[in-house]
Amino acid sequence: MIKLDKSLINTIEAFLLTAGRPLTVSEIRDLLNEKEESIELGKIRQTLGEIEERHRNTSLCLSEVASGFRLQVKDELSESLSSLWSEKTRLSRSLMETLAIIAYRQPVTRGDIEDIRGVQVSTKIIRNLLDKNWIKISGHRDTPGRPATYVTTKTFLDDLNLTRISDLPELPDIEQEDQTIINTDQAQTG
Amino acid sequence: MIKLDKSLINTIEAFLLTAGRPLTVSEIRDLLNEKEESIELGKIRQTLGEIEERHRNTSLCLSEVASGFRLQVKDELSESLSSLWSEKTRLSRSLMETLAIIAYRQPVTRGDIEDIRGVQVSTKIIRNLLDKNWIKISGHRDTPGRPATYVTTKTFLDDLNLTRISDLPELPDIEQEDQTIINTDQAQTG
Amino acid sequence: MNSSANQNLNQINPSELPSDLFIPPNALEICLETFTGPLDLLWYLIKKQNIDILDLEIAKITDQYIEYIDLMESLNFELAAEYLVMAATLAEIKSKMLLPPIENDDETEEDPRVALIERLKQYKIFKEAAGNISSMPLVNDDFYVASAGRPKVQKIQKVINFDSYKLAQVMQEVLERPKLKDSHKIDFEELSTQERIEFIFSILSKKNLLGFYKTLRHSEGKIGVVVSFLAALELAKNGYVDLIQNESREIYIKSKIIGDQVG
Repeated sequence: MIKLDKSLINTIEAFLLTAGRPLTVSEIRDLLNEKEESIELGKIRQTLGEIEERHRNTSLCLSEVASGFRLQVKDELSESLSSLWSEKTRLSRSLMETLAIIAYRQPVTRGDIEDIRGVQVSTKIIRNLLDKNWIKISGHRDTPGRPATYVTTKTFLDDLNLTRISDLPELPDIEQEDQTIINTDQAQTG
Repeated sequence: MIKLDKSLINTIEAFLLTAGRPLTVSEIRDLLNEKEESIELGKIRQTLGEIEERHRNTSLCLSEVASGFRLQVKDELSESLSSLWSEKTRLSRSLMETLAIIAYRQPVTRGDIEDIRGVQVSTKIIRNLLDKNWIKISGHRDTPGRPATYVTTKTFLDDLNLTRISDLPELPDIEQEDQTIINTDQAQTG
Repeated sequence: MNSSANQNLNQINPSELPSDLFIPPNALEICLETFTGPLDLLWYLIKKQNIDILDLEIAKITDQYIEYIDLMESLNFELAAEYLVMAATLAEIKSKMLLPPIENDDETEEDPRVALIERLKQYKIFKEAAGNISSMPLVNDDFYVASAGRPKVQKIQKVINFDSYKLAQVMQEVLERPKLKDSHKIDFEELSTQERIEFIFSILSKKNLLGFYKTLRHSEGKIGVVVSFLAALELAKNGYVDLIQNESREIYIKSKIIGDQVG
């Protein structure tokens, strides 16, 4: 086992606290290697472990999200911090429905979303989601009008403290509940 | 002396690490008092001392600035972090051409550059090169309008790792070739 | 406003709400803003009735739905067109349900509710999923990311995407480019667009991408630029190449045919 010098731990800790975004292990390596000779990814992972250990008793914890590692305030302190952030994010149900459809059915066009929601998707909602950097345009579908297709971003996962899209709760399976009724009612599905 | 409980240290530490700005002692008191019974300013100061102590070996230090206290990365780590704050300069083709002409033909006026490039040189490009401190005005040419003449700077040489301007790679003698072509082609210029 | 809505409007006095409307009158405004669309409203009415969607009592739901949107219209709410479309759909299903089933030898006739029920089920899945996502921890509401100040002394590192050799290369290319301002006495006939097309092709057979300025010869001056440009346009028109101009303003000629063959 390689001995970890404290300066490496401190440098990586400082990267995490000043980057303003999560950092992946290879990003950390690249940042370090601009200065010094090559450092292996394994050593960086090991150092991240040391950082986690070091903060066992402080207010911080190391967290891995979609775009990499970051230092967060421990969950048990969230309550005390709410006075600093009195304004809670208010997200309309229309926005959340739109977001949910994009998250679970990506890539989707505005038309796809409208088909499910049964109502026009306002430009304001799409703009709002793009502004939050929760969704992005992934391309255009090869249908008349070449509509834009939307997907969710890593920032969306970061902001929900998730690592990958499959970390989202499973889609509710309402078929299951209804199955019995469908069978008795009529054996056919539209 | 009042015994400081760890949760108070952690709460104040978390305030400092999430506020995104320095916090004064009385701000910290107000934030705490939204949740609990009154805490004295003295106790908060004492806790700040504990926080300072706690970070003796980490990447952070407590710093008091005009608008209050904040946790910041220790100065000694500045050098290691510079890669995080690097200015990535990507030069456009037109900027690079303008810089090359100034470097190889200095001192030159804007008119000279335009003659060689065959297109107008925008003020933005000249401003950009001046901002980067790669070129400077060396004087004015004694022609109508007294146009400014530009030369490259010491910073330009430093950034390109050159000692003197003659360290620039030599150009193949195309001027010479051109001359012959023009001479055989037609004996006239402009 | 359509005529049936007007008709119903006459029967309902907004101040005297029908007794079987499930929404408390004072909550109407709030409720309206709460519904995300006609499916959401429909779902609300179904849930209030505490019935399974598959037992959808279409007549009852239709009446309530229409009463509800009539009421909203009478209160001058701006109703999305989709609410009215849904009303029409419901009315259509209702009338179909009233007709005696047509004898059909091939197969039993489809329940007119099926398509609507499918839409409702689909909507319900995402309505619930949206609720699930809403209840997840959200940054700056339920958890917080730590960040520290930068040190007082900050060494900004410069990263430059060129070196002196690149600079020399650029200088050379500038000098090799024809002087657009110079006037060379070159007859137009001497430069054939066809020849230039062949010249461009010959380069593109070796490399996929070609800077426009590389097609120019110094001695040809302005006319050479025109001929090269015409050749490039001709090639693009016939679908042999793409012309690309990026932020650097340099035009690139990209082969479409060669690339396909190679790739």
